[in-house]
This record gives sequence, C-alpha cells and structure tokens, in this order.
Amino acid sequence: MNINAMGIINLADKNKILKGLTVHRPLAAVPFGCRYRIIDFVLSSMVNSGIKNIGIFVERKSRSLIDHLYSGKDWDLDRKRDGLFIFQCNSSENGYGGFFKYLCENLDYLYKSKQEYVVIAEGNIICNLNFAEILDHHTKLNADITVVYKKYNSNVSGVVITELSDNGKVIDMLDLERILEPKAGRLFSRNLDKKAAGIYVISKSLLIDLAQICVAKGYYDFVKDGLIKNLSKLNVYAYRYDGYLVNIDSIKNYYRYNMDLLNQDIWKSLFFEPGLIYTKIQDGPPTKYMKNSDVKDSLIANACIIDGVVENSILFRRVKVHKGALIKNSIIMQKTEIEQNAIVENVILDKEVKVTKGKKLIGEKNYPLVVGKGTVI
Amino acid sequence: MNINAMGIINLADKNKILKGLTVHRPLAAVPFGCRYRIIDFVLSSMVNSGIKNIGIFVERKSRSLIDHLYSGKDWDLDRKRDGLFIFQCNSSENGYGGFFKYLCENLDYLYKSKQEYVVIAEGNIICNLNFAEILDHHTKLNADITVVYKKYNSNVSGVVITELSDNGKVIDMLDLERILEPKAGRLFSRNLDKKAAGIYVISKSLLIDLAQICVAKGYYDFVKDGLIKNLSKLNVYAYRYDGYLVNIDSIKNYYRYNMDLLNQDIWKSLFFEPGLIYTKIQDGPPTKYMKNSDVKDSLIANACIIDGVVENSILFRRVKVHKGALIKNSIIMQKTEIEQNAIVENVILDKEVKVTKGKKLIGEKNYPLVVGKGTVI
Amino acid sequence: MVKKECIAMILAGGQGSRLGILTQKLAKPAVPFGGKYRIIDFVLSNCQNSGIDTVGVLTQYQPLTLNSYIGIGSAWDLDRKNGGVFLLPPYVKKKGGEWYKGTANAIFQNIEFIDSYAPEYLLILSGDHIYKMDYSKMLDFHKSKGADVTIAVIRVPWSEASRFGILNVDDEDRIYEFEEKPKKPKSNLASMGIYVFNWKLLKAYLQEDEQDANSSHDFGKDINPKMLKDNCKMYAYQFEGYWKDVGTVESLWQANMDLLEDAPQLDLYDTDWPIYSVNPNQPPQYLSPKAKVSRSLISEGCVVNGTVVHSVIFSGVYIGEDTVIIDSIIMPNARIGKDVKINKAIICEGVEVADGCCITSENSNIRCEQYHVDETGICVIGSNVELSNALKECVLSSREREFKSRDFETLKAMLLRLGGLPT
Amino acid sequence: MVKKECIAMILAGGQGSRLGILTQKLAKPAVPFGGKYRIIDFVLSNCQNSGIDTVGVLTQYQPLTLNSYIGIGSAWDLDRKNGGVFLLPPYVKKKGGEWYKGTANAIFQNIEFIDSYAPEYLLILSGDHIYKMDYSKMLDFHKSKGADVTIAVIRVPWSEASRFGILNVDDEDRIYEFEEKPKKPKSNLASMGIYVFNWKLLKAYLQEDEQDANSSHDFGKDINPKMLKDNCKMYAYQFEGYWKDVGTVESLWQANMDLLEDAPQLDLYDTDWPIYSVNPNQPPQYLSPKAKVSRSLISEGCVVNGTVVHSVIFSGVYIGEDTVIIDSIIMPNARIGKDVKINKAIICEGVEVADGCCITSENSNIRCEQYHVDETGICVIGSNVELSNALKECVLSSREREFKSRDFETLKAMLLRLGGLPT
Repeated sequence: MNINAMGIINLADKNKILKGLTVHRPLAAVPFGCRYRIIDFVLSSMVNSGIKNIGIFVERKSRSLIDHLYSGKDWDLDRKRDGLFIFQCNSSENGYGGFFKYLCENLDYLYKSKQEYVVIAEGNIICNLNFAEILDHHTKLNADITVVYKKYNSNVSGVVITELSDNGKVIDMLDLERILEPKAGRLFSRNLDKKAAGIYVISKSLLIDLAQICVAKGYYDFVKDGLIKNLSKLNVYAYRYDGYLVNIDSIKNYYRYNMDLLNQDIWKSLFFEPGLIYTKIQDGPPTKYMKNSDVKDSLIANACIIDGVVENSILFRRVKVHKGALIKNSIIMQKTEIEQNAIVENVILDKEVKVTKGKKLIGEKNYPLVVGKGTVI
Repeated sequence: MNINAMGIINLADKNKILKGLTVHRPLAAVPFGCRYRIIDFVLSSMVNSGIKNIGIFVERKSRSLIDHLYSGKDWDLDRKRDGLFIFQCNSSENGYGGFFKYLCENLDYLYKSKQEYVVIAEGNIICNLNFAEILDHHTKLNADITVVYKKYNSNVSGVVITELSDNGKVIDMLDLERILEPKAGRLFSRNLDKKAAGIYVISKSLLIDLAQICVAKGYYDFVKDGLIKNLSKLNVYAYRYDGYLVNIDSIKNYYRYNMDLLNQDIWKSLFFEPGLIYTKIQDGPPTKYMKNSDVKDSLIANACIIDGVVENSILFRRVKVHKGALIKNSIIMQKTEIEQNAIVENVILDKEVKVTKGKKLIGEKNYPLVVGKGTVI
Repeated sequence: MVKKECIAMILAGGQGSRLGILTQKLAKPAVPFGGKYRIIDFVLSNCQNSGIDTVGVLTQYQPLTLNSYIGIGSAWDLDRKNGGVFLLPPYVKKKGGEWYKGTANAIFQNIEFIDSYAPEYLLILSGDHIYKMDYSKMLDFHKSKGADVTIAVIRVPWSEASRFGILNVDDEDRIYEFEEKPKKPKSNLASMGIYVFNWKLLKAYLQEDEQDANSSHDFGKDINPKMLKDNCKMYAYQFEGYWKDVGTVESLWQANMDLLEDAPQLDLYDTDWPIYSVNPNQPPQYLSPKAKVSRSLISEGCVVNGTVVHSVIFSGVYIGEDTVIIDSIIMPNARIGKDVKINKAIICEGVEVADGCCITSENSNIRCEQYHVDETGICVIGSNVELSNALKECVLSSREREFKSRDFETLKAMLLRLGGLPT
Repeated sequence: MVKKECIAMILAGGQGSRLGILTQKLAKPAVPFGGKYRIIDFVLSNCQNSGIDTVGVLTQYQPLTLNSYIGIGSAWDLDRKNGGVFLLPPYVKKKGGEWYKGTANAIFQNIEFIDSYAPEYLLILSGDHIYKMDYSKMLDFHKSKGADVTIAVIRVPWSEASRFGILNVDDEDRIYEFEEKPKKPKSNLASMGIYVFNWKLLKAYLQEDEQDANSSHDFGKDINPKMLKDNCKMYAYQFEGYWKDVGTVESLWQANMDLLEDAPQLDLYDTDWPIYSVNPNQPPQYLSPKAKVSRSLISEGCVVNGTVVHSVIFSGVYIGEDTVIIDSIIMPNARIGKDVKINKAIICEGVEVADGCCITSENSNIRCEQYHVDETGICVIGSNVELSNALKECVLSSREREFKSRDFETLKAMLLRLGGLPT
C-alpha cells in the first residue's frame, strides 16, 4: 500500500466563490453530503490510494479548513514520517500570488519529501478514485505530465483537451473560462467534450523546474503557465476516468451534485468504492424519528430530531424538524432548525439557521435560495 | 485540578526581535534550553495549573510555531472539549493591528469558552509557576485586573509598577520602553524596581468590554491602552512573584538566561517545580560520549555525539562535536556540527550550522556572536 | 506517577450469561446499545464528565472487542498524559497466573496498579449499567459524611424491592443493614453496585478477605457485610434519574425501547452530559422513496427501503423493500432482505436475513443454535448468521404463516396501535 | 476489517526467568535497554520500518508495564485506522479460560483475531531480540521461493554453533533437517526464531497440534519438525547484521556494552531505520564542572557529578560527586549517591544507592533478596531498592574495602585501561 507519490491539494488557483457559502470558508471547506466537506473526497481518495504525504496549499480564510483537518488524524495522516502539511500562503503585497509562488516559498517541503512523483489535485473535486492506477499509467507511458479528464456527451466549460493523439498524447488544451459570455465563435463548434478533472501527475523534479522557471518569469498558474504553455515541449498524456467525478464551481452545480447523492448507485460508488470517505469525527447520537416523522428519498446525518415531513433533501447533523414542518428539495446544514408548520423548498440553509413557526421559504430548482449562516427567519 | 480560567498567550503586541534568531520564527518559537522553545514554559505552566482551554494569538511567521504545537497533544491539550486554539492574525491593510483587534475578531471563541476568568501571558516569559495561586489571589481581593510583578534590587526597564498602595493596589504604572536612550531625567531617580512580568488575570467579561471599547476608539494594546489608561477606574491589584521568572527581549539576555540553566538550583526549580515543562516530542537515541569527550558544566540534549571538549555550554539535539573540537560558553542549536579542531567560544549557533575543520569563532560574553540557520563556516 | 485523589475501577469481566447468545463472543459491556453505543460507553462517559481521568477496566471474558474498542480511551477523551484508561486482564505473576475469582479478588489482584496512583478514594463501577451520573457529587457526599464507604442507591417501586439488594439506613443515611432480596423489604433503597471506598481501608479488607478460604471474594456478599459488622461508617448516596441494569435480554430490550419515548428519561441529545462512543466511519443514512419510519432511532450508514416502527437501528444496516420492522433492535451491519417481517426481536451484528423471512416470538419450531426466544417473547438472533431461504422455512411456524398472510389492512391496524404511521 | 497481506504476531508472554530479578515485576520485552529503549522497541520499530502495520502482541506474564508502554502503538507510529497494535492476553471464553501453554498454543488461541484480517502470510516474531531487520525482504524471499515456511537464520561462529538450534539446508536454501544444539553441527546457520508461514497451512497444523496431548505446543519443538516431516517447503532466509537474543543477564549486559563501540554494528543514530520508543518528558542532561564522562551513553534528565566510563545511563539518573561508574548499566530514575563505586553492574529502575556504597562482583557476603551476581560476575540490583548505609556495610566485602582504599592513581590506571579519560 505504499506508492511512490506525494499528494498536493491546490486551493490557491481556483478559489471559486459560492455566494454566501464561501464568505467564511474556502471552497474546499464548504459542507457537502450531510457530514463531509468538499476536500474530504480528494483527501480520502489520496489516503486510500496509499499516499501518505499530503501538502495542502491554501490562501487566507483558512481557519475553518484547519479546524476541520486538525492534525490529520481522522484521515490517518497523523504520522511521525510524512503525514499532513498545511501551507497558508499569502499573495505578495502587490497582489502577485499563485500556486507556483507558494510552491517556491516552500521548496524545502518538496525537497525533504522522499517520493518521486506528485499527484496534484484541485480542491473542488467530488470523487472517490484510485490515484495509484493513474500513477501506473503515468510511469508506464514515461509521461512528463498526466492530465486526468472526463468525456462528456456535449460541450463543457472549464479547461478542456481539444486535441489528443491516437496514443493518448495531449496536443492542445484550452481554458474556456478565460472567454467571457457569450461563448460563441468558430472555437465553440469544435469538440469541447473532454474536460480536465483538475488532477495531474508529474515528477517532483519537473514540478520544481516548472515552478522556478515560471516564477522567475512572473507566472504563477500551474495549468495556464506550467502546463498549457509547455504542451509542445513536454510529453503530456491524458488519462480518461469514467467513474463519478464532478467539479463544484457554482451554487447551481453545488446543489445538483448534492442531490446526485440521492441516487443509490452514486451514493454507493462515491462512499464505498474503492475506499471509504473520511471526515472529521463528531460525536452525536443516532437520528431520532418521532411520531409524526415522514421522511422519504433523503439523506440524513446523525443527531437530527425529526417530527415533520422531509422529501428529496439533504440534512446535516443536529438539524431539528418540528411537527408539521415540511422540507422539500433542500440542503439543510448543521444545527439548523425548522419550526412547526414552516415550509422550505428548493433552498440551501447554511449552519445554524432558524426558520420560525409557519414561515415559508421557496426557491427554484435551478436557482436555489441560499440563506447565510446563523440567519433567523 | 479544574480551575475556572482559560489561558490566552498573546504573541501579538511584543514580538521582539532577537537578531538572526527571529528571521524565520516568532520569538515564542525560538529554541531555548537544549530541547524547548520559549513558549513551552508558559504553556506548560498553564497546563500544570489546571488550565485546559488555551488560545494563542500570533501574527505572521507562525509556521514553525504551529509545527511545534501541532494538535497540542504533547501538552495534553488535544481534547474534545476545550484544548488548544491558535489564532493567526494579520494587521489590517493600513497597518493597524494589535491584541485587542485580534481578540475582537475572534470574540466567538471567548463567548463559547465556559470559564469565567482569563489568564493572559506574553510569549517571552521563562518560568514555571502555578497560575491557580494567582487566580485565588485575584478572586479573594475581588480585583478587576491582577498584575504579576517581580521585585528587583535595582531599577529595571520594561513595564514597571511605580506606585503601589499598602493593600497591594496598583496606583500607577509606566512603560519605560517608550522612552528612548539615554534613560535619564527625574523619572529615573524614582523607584523603578517592580517589573511587570507580563502575566495578567482579568474576568472574561471585563476583557471583552475593554477590548471592544479600545478598538472602537482605535486603540489595540492591552497594557498601554487597556490597563495603564484605566488604572484610576479599575481595581488593579499587584501579585508579587519571587520565583525564577525572566522576560527575553534581547540577544544579550537570551544568552544569559540560557546560561542560567547551568545553575543546578535554577535547573531544578525551572524544570520540575511545581510541574514538568512539556515540549514537542522528538525521537532520538541517548547522547553518546566518545573516547575523547570531555564535557563539563554543560546541558546536553539527547542524540548528540560528542568526541570533543565542551564547557559551560548548551547543546541542542543531534549536535556533533568531533575530536579535538572545543566549545566554550556557547549555545549550539539542533543538528549543528563542529568539525575536528574547530573552536567556538561565546557564540550562538542556530540550527544546522556547520563549523568546518580548524575554524575559529570567538565572540564576547556580553556580545555573543550569532550565526544564522544553515550557515557553513 | 502523579498522585490522584480518586480513581475508578470498572468491573467488566463478567460473562453476562443471562444475555445468552448476545454475549457468546462478546463481553457484556461491549454489547451494542441505543443505535450507536456499547453499554460501557455510559460508565466511561460518566467518568469523563465527572472529571475522573484515571480508570482501570477489569476484563476477563472475551475481551478482544472490548480491548480494541476502548484502546487508550480517545473516544471518551480519556487518553491523558497523567492517567487515562487502563485495560487490566488477569495475568501471570512470578508465582503463576490466576483468573479473577470475584469482584473483590479482581481489585485485590490489581492493588499494585491502584497503589501507583496513591489514591485517597477508590470508585468501583459496573460496566453494564445504563445511566448518567455525576460521580463527583457522590464523592463530595462521601467526604462531607466522613464516610469509610458510600454506596449509591436508587428508590425502586416497593413492589419490586424484593428483587434487589436492599439497604436499610438511618435518618443520617448511615447504613445499618443489608438485605439481599428480602421477602419483606424494610426500605425501597436498592444498591446500584456503585461504591466509593477509602482506599487504605479497603486494601486492608481485601488482603484479609484473600486469606479467607470460605469467601467468594465479592463486594456485595463478603466485603461490605464484613465492614458493616466491623462498624465501619457506611453511607447510602441516593441517586435520582434513569438507571437500568441491562443484565437480561428483557431489560436490555426495554432500555432500548425507553429511548424511543417522546421525552425519554435518558436524554442522549443533551450536550452538557454527552455520551461518547467510538464513531464508525459511515456515510449518512439513506431513506428511499418507499421508506416509512417513525418512533425510531436510526444511525449512519443505514439504507432503509421498508417500514420501521418503534425500533432501534444501528449503523450500516440495510433494510429491503416491503420489509416491516416493529419493536425491534437491529445491531450494526445486519442485512435485512425484502419482504421480511420482524417483530419484537434483537438481531445481532452482521446477521443476514434473506428475503421473505419472518422473525417473531411465536416461532417455536426453530432449530438453530443462534436463535433464542426468551421468556418474555423477545427473539434473539446471534451474530454473523445467515438466515438463508432454507432456514427461513423453519423460521416460519404456522402462526407466522398466518401473520404473513394477513392483508395489509391488518398490518396497518397493528402499526397504528404501535404509534401510527403518518399515512 | 480490511484484508492484510501479512500481519505480525510478537511472542511477548515469556517470563524470562534467566533474567532473574530483572524480570521480577516486568515481562522480558519491557526490560530497559540501550539508555532509552525497552527491548520490544526493536521488533516494533522493525515492523513499522518494514511497512507491517498490523501487529498482535501476545502477553501473559506481568503485562502491566508492557500494556501501558505500548498503549495503541503511537510511539512506533502504529496507531493506524486499519490495523495497528493489539495486545492479546489470554482470556476466558464460553468454555472457560486457559493460559497460553506454548508459543504455538498462543497463536492457536488467537486464530479468530488473525482470521479477521484474512492474511496470506503470518510473521511470527520474538519480543526479546535486539536487531534491525527489514521483514519485507524476508517476505519477498518467501514469496519468490514459493515457500510454505521461511525461517530466518544467522551465521554463528562454528565454535558456538552447538549452543543453537541449527538448520541444515541444501543449495537452494531449502531446509532438510533441524538439529537442536547438535554436538557436531553440520552447519552454522542458527534459527533466529523468526518465521513466515502461509497462514492457511499453519492454521491447519495448529488445529491438529492442539489435539495432540503429547505436544508441548511449541513452534521449534512441535510445529516445525512436523511440517518438515510432512515435506512442507521450508526455506532458510539468511540475515546479515547485528542480532542478539538478550535472554540472559550476560547477553543483556553485553548487548548494552556493544553500543559503546566507536562504530557499533547496531547504529542507533541512523535516521533511515529509526528505533522508536516512548519518550519520557525529561529536561536535558546536566554534566557538572566535576563530571568526567567517556565511552558512554547518557539520556535526558540525568545529572552527572561524578565519573562515568564505558557505561549506559538511562533517563532521570542522578550521580553524585566523587562517584565512579565503570562497565555498568544504570536504569531509569536510579539515584546514586556520593563517593559510590560501581563496577560491572546492572542497577534497576528507581534503585537508591546511598553515599559510599561499593557495588562490584567481588561481594560474596551480601544478604539481600534484590541483589544477585551472575556466573560471569555481573551484579544485578533489583528495582526500587534502597541500598541504605546499613546495607552498605554488607555490600562491602573485604576485597571491596581494598578497592575502596586504593589510591587515586590505581583508579586512574584502571580507568585508562578501560578507554582512558581525557585528564
């Protein structure tokens, strides 16, 4: 179970904003799926793949993330050798910053790590995959960089592979996000269906080279500056992953991917195969279903007390649903309380929200209502 | 062993600079006494006094401090309730910052803590004392704030109590550091022999009040703004402590207080009474004394290999002293190596320094030579 | 080691034979309880919440699960630098090994361990009671009375008093008489099996008792009566609140059912006195579009496709479609197939019940080592059994066939009686 | 549980009676070694460094120190979520309890534990050997040979071969004969008591052996010979490096002294194969202006005012002025007064030696239960004794008085012979 790679989770380049949910926390620390935070999925995947040395590079607002990860114990990463390392980075005073800069500021860490390869993952990925297979693929092909991608049935946004040779070599890639709306023009008539998953394998020595050269030129971004600009010079190979893997970059898809978990097949493959997803351990009793509870098609965390009706929803820990209350198509985070006869539908309620007696909150499925932490309605 | 106080270690206001030693680390994380860092002494004192909830407020450069403290496990502070909390604070963009500001940014922490009193300590104190006794003194006198001080035989610098009523009430205090050299004038003919130790007891509610009022007025310093300016309005009492207690604020006294440990009485009282001093656990074999070793009047950590002469010195972990080498009146930090026939005298060598064969480094006792981390001479 | 004022010793070595197949491979304190816990969680959490940080656990019978469950006590925040949890099995000394012969002998064999903390007081606890109790208050009582021994007692209904060990006390709560299951009880103060002893005194009695060939080396039968005879100052400390000795299948079942009340006496949701336990790493529970659940506790990792009424479901349980579970306890990782009926049963860890099985108390023709019906009609199915289709035949008695053939209306009426489904 | 390819079982239950008073209150694997360690640190560190993360420790004799020392294995980084260290004392089952009758029986009684990890291979280790070994290489060898059993062997000097269990092998390293302490050894490959078994096969043999009333239930005496007879594929894996069975006072003393070489075979300072141990919390060691130390290991918390030559001093030891310690081992927290002479002795934990005592092998008139001189002249003083002034009288034999009266020059000459002081 030892593999010759360390993991780096890069929370610097793509700190996407999810409206109210990211005011107090980095995206990677946003709660997801009843009892997890987004970062748990990539972190657990790495641990289950045998990666024992993981560095996390994060910019500001990192307190809730650090509280969550603590000593790494819950991921079995509290180790005497290797383990979990969190690097809190700041852009320089004149605003320059980015992954490569932070890497160069912490080269010590890379040099001291004994593993030969680095698996780089972004912090917005929901998946449960075996990085060891990707590493095998990388070393067998003798690749400089391996890019993991997913094939879709239609065009997608984000970073896409636009040209792939028959033997799987990446000839060209584009970052479609850099083009503003409307996304029209000849470019968009091409095949833009191979979306980069935000997971890369590279040798440690090449990573250091790229980082130093880029920083010396004033560039900081791994994908744009390190990868895309060097496609012609390097052997970059693609690895196609067909399992469940999504990237969260908007409230809309955050809502949708949470709801995906209500599909029993996705629930099973995401939480059990190939390994378990770990998260910060929290004590709490089982969930209590009272006399009037009627819960259907929902995922419920422990320590809830439910005496109302819940349908097609995601309830985090210690949610209270009183008699006569109705929750439908919603995501209800920790310690939120829905009082008697209150109704919420198509909403995302952050932690410790209270919807008082008889109140109604109704959003749209494709535009769920978001209510910030601690709000009383 | 439960006491009704939480601890706060304030590393924000007095981040004194010790030349090369504080380039990479806050003062509290500077190595001290063979195997400790400065903060270990106050932290262990708090733990041994029964304080189970400790918050540390630190500004920037905190990585080595966080690595050192980790989960608090080595101080028995990895707890489900209470435990160790580290707050990394930044001054605002226009440079305003300070303890009260950071406190106000984290009032949540104070509110959630169940203890009624707060023991505030600065991060540059070397001591082993029982805070429970000071808390008793505080509550018995029904004081608003208790100031711990030491009585000296002559005038001192720093914050001093200048007027004390017969019943121990503090009438006036001055911060002598705000006066530049030369420290002359009528003021200095007064009795300036009662130096504040940097330890204060205050009720949590008063601390919150003071912090909020000060911040709302644009003041941030606990001693200057919260304490000294309010002496007439508050019941401030003094607590005289006669045990070993020193404040490190210069290279000169850093050197001197290290050498103090060679006094067996100080060694005993500082490391054993009333409790043990904890530090981050590091694995390592015993120290090996080789055939030619001649070590006298020195404190030696584990995992050293010594084949040379060591006198009146402090050796940290994994120091190597080769045959024919001479170390005298010096502080040698972790993993430093003194090669054959090299001579060092009156120096402070930071971590991982190498003094190569036959080289000589000689400082003055009252002006010890400081060599930065990783230097090869 | 650092001296401690009071340390606790938990008696967790008993076989718990009255729990039958529930304790076949498991010490009684390790039996799952309340949808998420094991029985010993309650006494360990009480220690932590009472500020007692040094705890010895005396194990003897099938300790493997208990050992790996307790570990160094992290789950209860008892992994402390000075003190913590210590597992104390019997061991071989210079003169050979000896199993624990009785509760008092178990403590006797660990005198050295206790002495290493030089405690003033020793708290003796049972590993198989369900309750929340602040031992620090009992200790305060002990000190304020200047007692040699304090025994915790609880008032039981007069009608039941003759089933307990009864203590007769004077106006000052001083004990003047013990009566074991008296026919005509003089008081209704029953001993809870929780003792505070002055350690030095107890040690002397233990050493004396060890020499006595006629002694059964038991606190209740030997040590305490001897002390009373010697006129030691023995006091009764009255506890108020929920307390249950879950030594029988019926009491274990009942204590689980007690949690399903609207406002149970034992509140698991009170964050001021949390009951800690080792947290399994399981995804959230999933209730499918066909699930119906009411008056139940359900834990993480469960998948519910059927109907669950007035039951306690532990983590990782799968419940198939059209299955109905009533008045039952389903322990971790059991897998209940489709169209199964379970009524008033305890299904142990990892049992697999095939589609269509029917498990109720009325089955008398079952021939299976791992199946047992107690006198109150609770069915117990032992751990890691597969109730396959073959077995299912024998599980179905004639009455059950009848039950199975009842139409949906009958079932609905039955469910409504039990608290009603919101249909 | 997660399936493991290979798990290790450490035999740590033996009394170690040849260590006499050293193991009076302590299992042999818990005996202090090398200035900072306990013997079991080596095998546990080897497991960690070899990537074996699931380890059972079979305890039976005086396990308290061992239990609290090992805890959940944090010190060796073996506190893992899947796997880790498990303490396995004998216990009471449904049919009653049984102590471990032999090495094979100890494994037999834990078949269930082992099966819960469904390992392909089982590694059997001793808890009382001092060595560094990469078990993963032995496992690779086992797999590459397609062996049923692999036994680790070490070449011993021919002259000593008749003191060991000798394995005779063919050109392919396949074992064709065992000889226990042969008078005329055919080879000098001695068994190290380290075995890799294919678990399924071993299990069958253990179950068979358990039925055999004539068996002593021992790997070396019963299981392995039986397997050889049955023509199992048994191979010898040759280990090169330092290895010492510290089963006697003399070998324990010698293994400590071996560490004092300029370049010892067993390098404790190699950070690629660290030997982990529980770190005591002690301040740095203090050498006073009068201290003279050479060719010695000294640990944290010591205060040295006297002369220490060619000795191993554990943590927390105090050594008074004018005291001379030569060729000795002083275990944790011993307190050696002023003007004491100690030569070729092992002083156990917490012993207090009063001023002026003299401890050497030449004392024959000592009457003290806690004092013992072995056949090679090593004095051992048992734990927590106070060698008071009264005792000191009896410690001083006539020859010792002589030694004591020798003038400084004689002493200096003696010290110089032993490696020289830099005076």
